[in-house]
Amino acid sequence: MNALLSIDIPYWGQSLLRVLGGLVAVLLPAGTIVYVFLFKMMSFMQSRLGPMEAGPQGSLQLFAEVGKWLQKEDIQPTNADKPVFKMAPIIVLMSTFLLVVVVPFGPDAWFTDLETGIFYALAVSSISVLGILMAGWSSANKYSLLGGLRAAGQLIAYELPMVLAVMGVVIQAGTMNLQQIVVAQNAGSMFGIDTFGNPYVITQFVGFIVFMIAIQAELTQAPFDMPIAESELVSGYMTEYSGFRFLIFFIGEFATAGVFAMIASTLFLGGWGVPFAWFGWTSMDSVSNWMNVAGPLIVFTKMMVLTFLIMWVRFTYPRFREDQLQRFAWKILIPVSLANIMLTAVLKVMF
Amino acid sequence: MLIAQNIGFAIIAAIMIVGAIRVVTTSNVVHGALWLVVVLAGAAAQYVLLAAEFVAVTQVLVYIGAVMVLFLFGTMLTRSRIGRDSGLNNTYWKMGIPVALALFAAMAIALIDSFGSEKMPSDGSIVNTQQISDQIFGPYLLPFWALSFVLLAAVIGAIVLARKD
Amino acid sequence: MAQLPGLLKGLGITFGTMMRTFKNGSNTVQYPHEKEAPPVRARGVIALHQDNCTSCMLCSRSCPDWCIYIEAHKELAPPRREGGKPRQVNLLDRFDIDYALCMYCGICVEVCPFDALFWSPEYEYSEPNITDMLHDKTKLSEWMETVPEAPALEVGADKKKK
Amino acid sequence: MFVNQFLILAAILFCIGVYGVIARKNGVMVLMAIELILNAVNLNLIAFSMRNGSADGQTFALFVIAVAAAEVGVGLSLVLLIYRNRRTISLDDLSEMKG
Repeated sequence: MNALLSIDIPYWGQSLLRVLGGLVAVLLPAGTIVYVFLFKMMSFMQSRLGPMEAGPQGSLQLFAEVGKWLQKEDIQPTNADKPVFKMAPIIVLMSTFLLVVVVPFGPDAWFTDLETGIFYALAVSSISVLGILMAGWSSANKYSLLGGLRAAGQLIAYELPMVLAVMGVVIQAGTMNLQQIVVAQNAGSMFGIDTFGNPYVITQFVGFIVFMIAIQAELTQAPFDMPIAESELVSGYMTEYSGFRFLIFFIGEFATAGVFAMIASTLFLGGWGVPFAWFGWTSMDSVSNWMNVAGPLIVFTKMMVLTFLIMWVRFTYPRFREDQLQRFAWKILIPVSLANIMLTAVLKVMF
Repeated sequence: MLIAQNIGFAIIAAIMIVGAIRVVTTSNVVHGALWLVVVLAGAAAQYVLLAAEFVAVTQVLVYIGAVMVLFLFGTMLTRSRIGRDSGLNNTYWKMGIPVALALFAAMAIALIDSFGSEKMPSDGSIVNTQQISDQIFGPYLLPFWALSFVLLAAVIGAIVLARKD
Repeated sequence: MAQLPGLLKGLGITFGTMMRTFKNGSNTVQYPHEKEAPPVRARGVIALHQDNCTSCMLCSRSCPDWCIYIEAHKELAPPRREGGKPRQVNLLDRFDIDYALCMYCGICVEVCPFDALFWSPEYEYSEPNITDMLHDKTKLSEWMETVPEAPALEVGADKKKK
Repeated sequence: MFVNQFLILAAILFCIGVYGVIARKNGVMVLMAIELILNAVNLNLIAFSMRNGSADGQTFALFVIAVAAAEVGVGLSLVLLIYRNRRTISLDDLSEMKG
């Protein structure tokens, strides 16, 4: 195990640092996304200013909201299946925390360096479906159940194109380890020019588009927010939740948006790295140590750009009808991503 | 390190056994499915202990992410009552206990007889993902193709069966 | 694919609105700090001109929400002419409007035959306690000060009949 | 770590699964018990893969997982079909031969 920043830290210290880092890596992006995009950008796109009272420009509004939620009554429906009802939001949030574990933030600044990194990420992201189904079923409410079932159908349908879109990147990089995918992009070159490295957003553009659409659907953001459609299902599986249990769902939603954006930036935009040619690095070992500090900032910036895209789409389009939503996944996205994989594989073998 | 692994094994094994017993005794179908999730997650953890990372991740992706969601989906669509559900067991359900115990006794005797106190190779070569892919696309290519056809047939069959008309 | 130009146009509209809000500010105002003047005939609150009220109960009965409460008693007033019979007049004891119930339909103002009820554009009378939303006749009379002058009659309109 | 500890655990899970198949009437519950049995087998495969230091066991475990997914898909669609026709998923009620 490499010593972080070439300081000698004992094993338990590193573990503790990683746990704290994981908390920061989940909650900080979630808070920033909620304030910058949900509060401010959405308001500006609707020609209003959004929250302005709490703190300068309303920047402390999120804390006010959290305080409000924490002091609300914790209501549980009489007929609800109490243990399942209580577990559901925790499972959704747990999936987010498990997801952030594989995102690399720098040459040594990672939580775990799994050999099957991206595969693991796809696997744990599917755990949240369970939480949503549990929430929908245990609420003893028809709307919630319908919302949960819709969410499950949607998440299964869109997980497939997501996996397939990632497959193109994995074929091109020749590895499932996220750290090595980052290195492959930044150390690579396009047509002999290595100034920009080889971010896969260019070579895998189709995959990038499919992946972004799929994560939009995985996050149940508009236009794919059929499961929580407030005009027909009140708010789907979240209807019966209040107080801090709703807060956990809320944090889970936006933290997952941030983590998915981080994974997308790692897969397609070069992650924590800058093109290695800028500083004359050739491989992972020659990367200098300050990237451990600069890396998280670079990932954060790329994440904000991608989240801006997600939220921009969210605030622009009206929602799909349920049948359109399923047809879009099965008849357009999956064939497109399959064709992308085939093309990538053929090109990979040829060159 | 080995002690830590053994403690981890014991905890996960206990959780798995409790979960498995709850799966076959609970009186609510959805609770049964959720306990099965616990067992499957425990199995994935055991695979990690056995240095089979890829299989563990596949277990989570396929079993928890797809199969169990399908199970829950199916049960919630058909009978999703909250609370106890009578009539899940056969009238002769007590027959199952001696059968299971006898089977376990036979298997335990056989296992202890043949493996005794043999230890896992602690420095054994760890199988990595590339080896598995070499296996699948090398000697096991034909079974892999057959498996793809089985999956295709299952997909078509499931659609044909579940169609309304 | 055919929908792509429309989709991009939609994205352009939201982005354009965002940039416009950045540059020119929003279309909304930050209410407690800056206030918009309501239009002259805005339906803010209903004011009562007590002297005109004969407690005929028309407003109370026509109110869809039953939020107007009127109590009155009869008194004898001196006759108008010398030697005439003493007149009977209704004196208001209570005239309450419960603004927690009122839905601002304005039927009471329309139906009043004696010009006792008026719309005032005043709107800042929210209360922390819901029972304080019941305005009694003194409070309703205070609103009279905020009622704007009736606009001049249109050219060629009939003179108001006596 | 002993080899046997994994094998015994797998045996326990297998027997619980067998009990479930025998004792349960509900179709979905029987399918779940079959999943338990399949997982016990998988655990064995992985344990032997570790013991022998070969990738064969893991490969077969992957095959088993894929087959199990197919089995659940077909099995659940059967259960749904039965439910639609009979309004029950109790396996004992399916003994009638007429359609």
